[in-house]
Amino acid sequence: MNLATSAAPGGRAASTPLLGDAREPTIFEMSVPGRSAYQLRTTGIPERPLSELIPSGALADSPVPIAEVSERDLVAHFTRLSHRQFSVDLGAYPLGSCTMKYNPKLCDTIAAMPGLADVHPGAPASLTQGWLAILVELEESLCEITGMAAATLQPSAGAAGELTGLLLMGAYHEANGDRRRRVLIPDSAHGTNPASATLGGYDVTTIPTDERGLVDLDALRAALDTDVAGIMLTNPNTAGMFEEDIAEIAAAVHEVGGLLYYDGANLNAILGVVRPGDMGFDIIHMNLHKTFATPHGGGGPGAGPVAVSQRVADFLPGPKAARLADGSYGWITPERSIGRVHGWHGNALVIARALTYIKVHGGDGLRRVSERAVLNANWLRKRISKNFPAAYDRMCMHEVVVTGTELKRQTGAKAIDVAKRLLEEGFHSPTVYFPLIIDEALMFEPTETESLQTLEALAESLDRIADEARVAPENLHAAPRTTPVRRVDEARAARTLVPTQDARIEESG
Amino acid sequence: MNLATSAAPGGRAASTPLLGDAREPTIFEMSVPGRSAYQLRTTGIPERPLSELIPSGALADSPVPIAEVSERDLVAHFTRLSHRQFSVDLGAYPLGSCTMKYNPKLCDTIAAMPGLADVHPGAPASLTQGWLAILVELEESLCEITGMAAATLQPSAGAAGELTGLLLMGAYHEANGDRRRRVLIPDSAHGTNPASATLGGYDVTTIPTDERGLVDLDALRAALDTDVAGIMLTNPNTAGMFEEDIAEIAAAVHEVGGLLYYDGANLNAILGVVRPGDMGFDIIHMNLHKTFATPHGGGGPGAGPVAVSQRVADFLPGPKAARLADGSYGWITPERSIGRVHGWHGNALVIARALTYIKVHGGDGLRRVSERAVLNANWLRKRISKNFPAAYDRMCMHEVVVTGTELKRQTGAKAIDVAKRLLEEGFHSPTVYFPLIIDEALMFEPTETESLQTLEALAESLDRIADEARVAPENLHAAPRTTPVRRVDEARAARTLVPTQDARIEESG
Amino acid sequence: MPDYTPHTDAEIDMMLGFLGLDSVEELFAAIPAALQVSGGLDLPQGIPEPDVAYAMESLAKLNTGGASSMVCFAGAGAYDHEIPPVVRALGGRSEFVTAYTPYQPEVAQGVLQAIFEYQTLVARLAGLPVANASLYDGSASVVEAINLAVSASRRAVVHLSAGVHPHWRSVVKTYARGTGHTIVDVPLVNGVSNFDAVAGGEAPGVVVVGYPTYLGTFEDLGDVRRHCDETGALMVVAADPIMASILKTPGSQGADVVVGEGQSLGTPLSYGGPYLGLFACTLEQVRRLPGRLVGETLDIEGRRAYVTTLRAREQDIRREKATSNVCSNQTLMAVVAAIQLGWLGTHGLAQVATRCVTATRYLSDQVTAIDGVTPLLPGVPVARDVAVTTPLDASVVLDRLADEGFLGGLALSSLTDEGDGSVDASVRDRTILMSATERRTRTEIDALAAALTKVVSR
Amino acid sequence: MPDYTPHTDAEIDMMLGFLGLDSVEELFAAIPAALQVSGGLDLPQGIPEPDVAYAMESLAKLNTGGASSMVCFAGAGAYDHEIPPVVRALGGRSEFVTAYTPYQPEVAQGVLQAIFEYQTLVARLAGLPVANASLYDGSASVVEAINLAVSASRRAVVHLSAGVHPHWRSVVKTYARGTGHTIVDVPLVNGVSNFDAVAGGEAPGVVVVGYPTYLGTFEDLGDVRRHCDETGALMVVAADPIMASILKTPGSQGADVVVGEGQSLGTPLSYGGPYLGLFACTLEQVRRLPGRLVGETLDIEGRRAYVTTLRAREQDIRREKATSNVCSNQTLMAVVAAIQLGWLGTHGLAQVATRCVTATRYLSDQVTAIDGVTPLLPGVPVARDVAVTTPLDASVVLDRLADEGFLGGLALSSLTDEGDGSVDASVRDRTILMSATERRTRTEIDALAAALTKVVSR
Ligand SMILES: Cc1ncc(COP(=O)(O)O)c(C=O)c1O
Ligand SMILES: Cc1ncc(COP(=O)(O)O)c(C=O)c1O
Repeated sequence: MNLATSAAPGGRAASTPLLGDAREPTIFEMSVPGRSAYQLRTTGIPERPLSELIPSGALADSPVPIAEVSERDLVAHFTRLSHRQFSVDLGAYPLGSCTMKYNPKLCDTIAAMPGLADVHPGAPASLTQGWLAILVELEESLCEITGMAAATLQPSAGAAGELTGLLLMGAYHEANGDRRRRVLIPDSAHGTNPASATLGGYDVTTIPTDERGLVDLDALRAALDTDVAGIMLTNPNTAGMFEEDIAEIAAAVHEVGGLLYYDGANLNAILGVVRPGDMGFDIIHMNLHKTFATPHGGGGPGAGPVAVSQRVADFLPGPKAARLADGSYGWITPERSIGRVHGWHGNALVIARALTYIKVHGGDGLRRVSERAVLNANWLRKRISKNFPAAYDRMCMHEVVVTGTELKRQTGAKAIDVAKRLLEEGFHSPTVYFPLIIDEALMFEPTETESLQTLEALAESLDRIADEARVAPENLHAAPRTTPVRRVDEARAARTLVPTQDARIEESG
Repeated sequence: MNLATSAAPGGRAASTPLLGDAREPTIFEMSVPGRSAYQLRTTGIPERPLSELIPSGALADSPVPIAEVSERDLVAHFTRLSHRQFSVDLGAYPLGSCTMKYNPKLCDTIAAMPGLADVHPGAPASLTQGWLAILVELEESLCEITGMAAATLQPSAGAAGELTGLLLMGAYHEANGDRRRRVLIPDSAHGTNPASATLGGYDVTTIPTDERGLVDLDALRAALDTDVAGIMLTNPNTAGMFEEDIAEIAAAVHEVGGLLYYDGANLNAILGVVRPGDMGFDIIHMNLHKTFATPHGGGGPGAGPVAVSQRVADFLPGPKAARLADGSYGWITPERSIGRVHGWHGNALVIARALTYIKVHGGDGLRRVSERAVLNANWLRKRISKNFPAAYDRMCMHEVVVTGTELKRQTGAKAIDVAKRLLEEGFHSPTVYFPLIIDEALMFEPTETESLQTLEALAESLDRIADEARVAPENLHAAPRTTPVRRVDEARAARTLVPTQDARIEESG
Repeated sequence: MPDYTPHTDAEIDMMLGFLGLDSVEELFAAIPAALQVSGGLDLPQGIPEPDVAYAMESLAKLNTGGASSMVCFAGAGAYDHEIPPVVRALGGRSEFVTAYTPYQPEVAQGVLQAIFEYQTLVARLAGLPVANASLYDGSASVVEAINLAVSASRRAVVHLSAGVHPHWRSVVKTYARGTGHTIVDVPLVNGVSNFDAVAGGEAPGVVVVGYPTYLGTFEDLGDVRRHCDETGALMVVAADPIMASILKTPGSQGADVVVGEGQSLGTPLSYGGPYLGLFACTLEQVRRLPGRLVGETLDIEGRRAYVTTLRAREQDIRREKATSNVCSNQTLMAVVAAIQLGWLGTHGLAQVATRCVTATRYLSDQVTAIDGVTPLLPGVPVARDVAVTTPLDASVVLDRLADEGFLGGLALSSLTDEGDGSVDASVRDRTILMSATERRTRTEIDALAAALTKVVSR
Repeated sequence: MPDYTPHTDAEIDMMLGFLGLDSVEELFAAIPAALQVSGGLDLPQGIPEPDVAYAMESLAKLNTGGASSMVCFAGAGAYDHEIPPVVRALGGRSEFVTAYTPYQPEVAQGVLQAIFEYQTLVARLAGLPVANASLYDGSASVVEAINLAVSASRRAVVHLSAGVHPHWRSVVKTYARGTGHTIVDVPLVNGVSNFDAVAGGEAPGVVVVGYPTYLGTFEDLGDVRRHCDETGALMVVAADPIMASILKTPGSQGADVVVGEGQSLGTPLSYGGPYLGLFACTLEQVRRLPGRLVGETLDIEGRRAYVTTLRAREQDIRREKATSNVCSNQTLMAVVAAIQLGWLGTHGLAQVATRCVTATRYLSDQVTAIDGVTPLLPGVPVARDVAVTTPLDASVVLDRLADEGFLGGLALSSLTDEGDGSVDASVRDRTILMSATERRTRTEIDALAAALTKVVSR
């Protein structure tokens, strides 16, 4: 046979975990010159040589190579890849700080409606009244939920919201003739907070966490002065604890003329229970993808609207959708807007999903979401406390950080070993080693959509793992053993960087 | 804990093959009283007690128990079940006689269009002109493809088409004042043929296959008399061989006044190459789900339109969609119609899929389909002939039946062992032990959508299996070892029948 | 012109070379040249997918009567129920959609277990211990039930109630041309089968009734059972699966076989197909069961597993002696039904049933309050469907309602043949069969009534 | 009122009991009572899914300018490309959709490998060795590219060509409020960046150009590279990924960083988002790369495996010293892009690019043949987009075209600020940016031209 047998056959399904093997060729390995899948509309437009239309120096000699596969092989390849991927739809995903709740399929249907998905972002307001109404209604809903006066829907994710918020903070101070250079951030904060602060032009002052798992009030007070532009807080914080002193904190920060920024990633804990605006916050970003049920897409997209109190509203990015005097909808730009933070109007389809979710729940339903998220987290906290005590052993909010310190001391099994072993039990791992201030941290966020039975099964798995750590710790180190691949060599990945197929080919060639 | 830990937790994904375990609870085991997923429209219709509306004797005391699960658990359950299922979209499925080709996703989109899927079958013709046009256009296309005069689209699958065809045969003879009681069927025929003949009121006379793998012409001639209503043939037959003597067969059957029935399950071999009508057939059913790319749905639905020559047309089931004199579409019933064979108009969405497929291909494209289906089958036939010789070793059509007789003699490995071991290689098994006339039959139908690379990989797997049979036959007997379950105890299933969850509960209770 | 085949020219040459052939045509050498198509099929040229999509969309737009454009009050065995996005998403998973009959159970546990759950649900709704893996549609299930019952009773006379869907009765008669069964029509009186009308004939081996009847009325199943006991016939009930959730099960009232149309369980209206034939029976009859049956068992390592069982009934094994000729069935619809029922749950299904009853009754009350519009069967309780008689020809009324945006129901004259034993000949042409599902709102019904008032007063 | 939580009342009681609590309210005891919401949120009552679907559909119907109802000639960085059913089906698979960042690579090989393939494709289109796993959109990619280049060059002056999309330039300026970078606008002359106009200022650390520019014109990348070499700046090219397939890669012409908007690669118009920020760079800069990067490696058994790598650049590890603050990105769009590109393949992508060029040229020829309609840049070759000037105010023209069923393009006045260096102020208000993708037919373009003729002659 003259046939290149190394070419990866698209029709061979051995890489499906269903069939027990574990290697899926790349689409480039499946490629055969001359094969194709695409079919384009018949247009009747006269063909002309490109050389007549494009400056000759610009034109390439041959098109950039992609891959040449049949539709059949394309389907097989990506369907098989999907079988190599854990997801919320397969089972519990208690990844702390990420709110991996079940996302209603209704939202997918809404986001796919041609009347929403097929609309060009540059179409004039007169032709997109539906979209503008959605933007306005979501803005209003988010303001009510957070207790704020106005919002921008432009930021694409939480981190983008943070940066937007920090720019708003800067614009606010600047408008007061004030140049402040410092932002306070607790040591438990998510990494995006300090990273955003840097990009916002600020120096970061880290505030320690006290033994309660809360902001150390004395340290905070000591750090405050008129160079402080503001503080970034998550409340409940990333340890899952509510900052009980929030009123004092707010007063102290406001006293030096600083603003309070609320990292809304943990909003799932407090819907309808307490509002950041009422706590004294001036600026908040929300992670629509977390709280308002956009599926996480393997890493994104999200959306990170920023809501603000009245005194910051004038600086919001623009243009903004607004209800006009005549009852129709149009675009306005706030008076002292910092400008655009998105190429168009934000992640519109995520916004439509969030509004859908909010409409189904209403105010009561949203409160129920938080109640049950918090109930689940506390039940789990107490249930697993024997082997995995909570870092701060009292009532938590929607997530709980437990520590594997004692287990590690006793058995050598680390948090990562527990996490990997848990995969074999049918659960996604919790977040590990975050927040950084907690030793051997395992951060569980069950969310409100998991049942008591699932939590109990998770707890039993954790018990089993702890028992196993005591009698056969090697099992934990060896885990996972049943997944399509086993522990991967991360050091090798960084040492011998292979970021593309072509890097690999060069290497082995 | 007072918690029923036996309740199956919906959020535990251990049954996903991705995670290496293999048991998925039933939805009944996941059920918790009081849980729910449904949400219904707000209607505003006044509630009234059922006892006022329904005769009291008819009303049950409590509703029939279904299952009570959350939407999240529902999704997890069925998503996990889907991971326990091989399918064309995962890999090659060379199941002979079934034409498991790749089905374009376009057809799914068309079948889901509200303008097709949401139409009530009883809506008057004036409101369903689009559907009627589709029915007429498909009928015309099928007639052109088969060389027939008219067709009914009512039958739901191949077997239903067969029975319809046999009833047409009966009506035809009856109209000639002729009562004939016998139908001839080759011994290689699919089981539906004799089963349909029985239901059609006929006695079956089996015609043997000769050493060429074709109808034994002498035996056929000997069986023919004026009590023969007709013959049912598949051409190419189920051994994948073209009945070369078809002209002689047609002449002989027609001579005694019989009709020729064409089992069109194998139409994928001859599109645009040869037409049943031109071969002398009077009646043909087609399996739209096989040839015209409806996905097989785990066992159905299909559609089995029946096309007939002019002399049988008057007997077709009705009502039939037709182009009326004024250019609009309406319903007509053939003069001497045998009546309805479907509750409405047939499997309409399957019909729309088939028309979509035909429109994309056109006449040329359909011929290309058959050319490549036949090319693939022959390449595979020759490539694997060393270990798995074809039952009839010459050019085949779209499928090839090979025999494991020699391998079994040498190694003890049976066709079923080869089939099970092949699953581990990432391929669905071929059809085994069919047609019944071939010892240790393995029937491969690669279809036109599999690539040469896939065929080569399949062949290599078969080589490997044959080699393994010689050195380690126990591997074959033990196969499959990597699937969610291993060989199942079929005898037990029949002996201790557990057809429902409730049968199981009673048994173990 | 791209299609779905992967073959490059080079590969075709290579493959032909391997076979020792010079051209693709030679592959077909076994086919007598004289028979071969010359000049190609006379079909339009193939066109790319987006063009086909556009063409099919254009046709779809001509279906102005679709439930997404008109408010649907048509029923008669095909109902406009809620099918939520979650059911569509799960039912559309390609593993379910692109598999075939689970011949290799080791890699088909997904479909097998879903069918096992489906069988459980159908059996519960029927009140019988066994259900099969699906048949084509309600009409096919009735035919198969009759075949089973004739085989069990060894008597080929069938008492077929006029309360069974008229189309299904037609199908039964068509198939009886082959089996030779004698189909005796049992007329309805006040919506109930009148077995007295057929007394004195040959004793039936089978009695078939609708439950509710296609006119929405209620048979007394106790009476039907007595009729069966008197004659030694098997009792076949064609039941509506939605109504079944709140009614006493036919099985508990003596049915030997329960069949039905499962479209209401998650399948769109689909212009009539693919639908879903439900089929359940007693354990006594399980070896006569048509179609596939999934059973639970163990694998060689003792793990729970599912497999198709009692296969010796089927055509691929028993050939001319099989209990049925069915091969492909409607598995995907059965899987979807399991999903839809799981979504509804016990209370959701009962809720849907209750809403159908109250909405249809509200509909009936509103339209029969119109001058000249009367119930076909005054005073007879109906559910699911209701027949109302108007002063005008039904198809005229329906055409005018369509102009107002309503698919107002079906004309009885379009469903039934003349002389049909279910309806008085004098009003048949003026009677409309209507239904309101859980999706119909009060506003919609009130608007229909207003439109109908206008139509009949013109 | 059903929602998506599974809790039954009995379970809630059981759970509270386990926690020693009497009520759900006690869960929130840590929150000062005075701060708690009293009386509930002032939001409309929750309504069931089908009602919400109806409400959202009603809103969607108000978007009369959607590409499914109007023929779309709008471009400007967001294009109406073919997205076939197969890409939608694969990209919609719930395993991709409902996963998150692949923190546990052992159970995330699906997303990781898809991203690896995506990175390969972006790198090839850019002509550079490394691409990241996506950023938010084209504007975010430009911002990140500038941050990278400033960090690498240690010079905070940015020469930003007016050929870059006007919105992206706005975004760059907004973010520069935080970083303090000095953004120097480089005007276009005849569609090409005129660096002479900014000569004499502080030497830039970064030069950013569009390729093609947002007006569809071609920079001479050799000239840009020379400008960079003269000033020691890094060269950032904002490239269109469709055009990239037939043009010489920016990387081969000296670009250090190539960014772009990936919406054209399988993402619907989506009213502007979620889109897909493309980002590729040289190996020299890989440790400054923003966002995630997937690398190939082995597992402990030597199997090929994928994992996110060089994580020490990222915010969760490096915090205030990270190369970027990005965390959630647009992975799903990147996966879809890999699928869409796989569907198109080498020749399909080139075919799309070619058709966009010829269709836009045909469009340009047809409309500029109309009396009074002229190209903004006569004689300058354009591709992808074309700017045409009419005698009337652009928004009036577009409104009138909308009445005829066309989304005729975008008014330059809606895209750009006054005084924008890309367009002559005297014609800005009368200029429309138009584009025709591979989906536009001759019939559609001819009809648009006919409509435009009518509009301008009124
Ligand atoms: C506490 C917290 N803040 C901020 C973020 C950043 O949000 P995003 O990933 O949407 O940028 C996250 C996300 O993981 C988070 O958990
Ligand atoms: C040769 C042949 N005839 C008839 C049939 C019956 O077709 P269906 O399954 O659609 O009833 C089949 C199906 O497998 C077949 O292969």
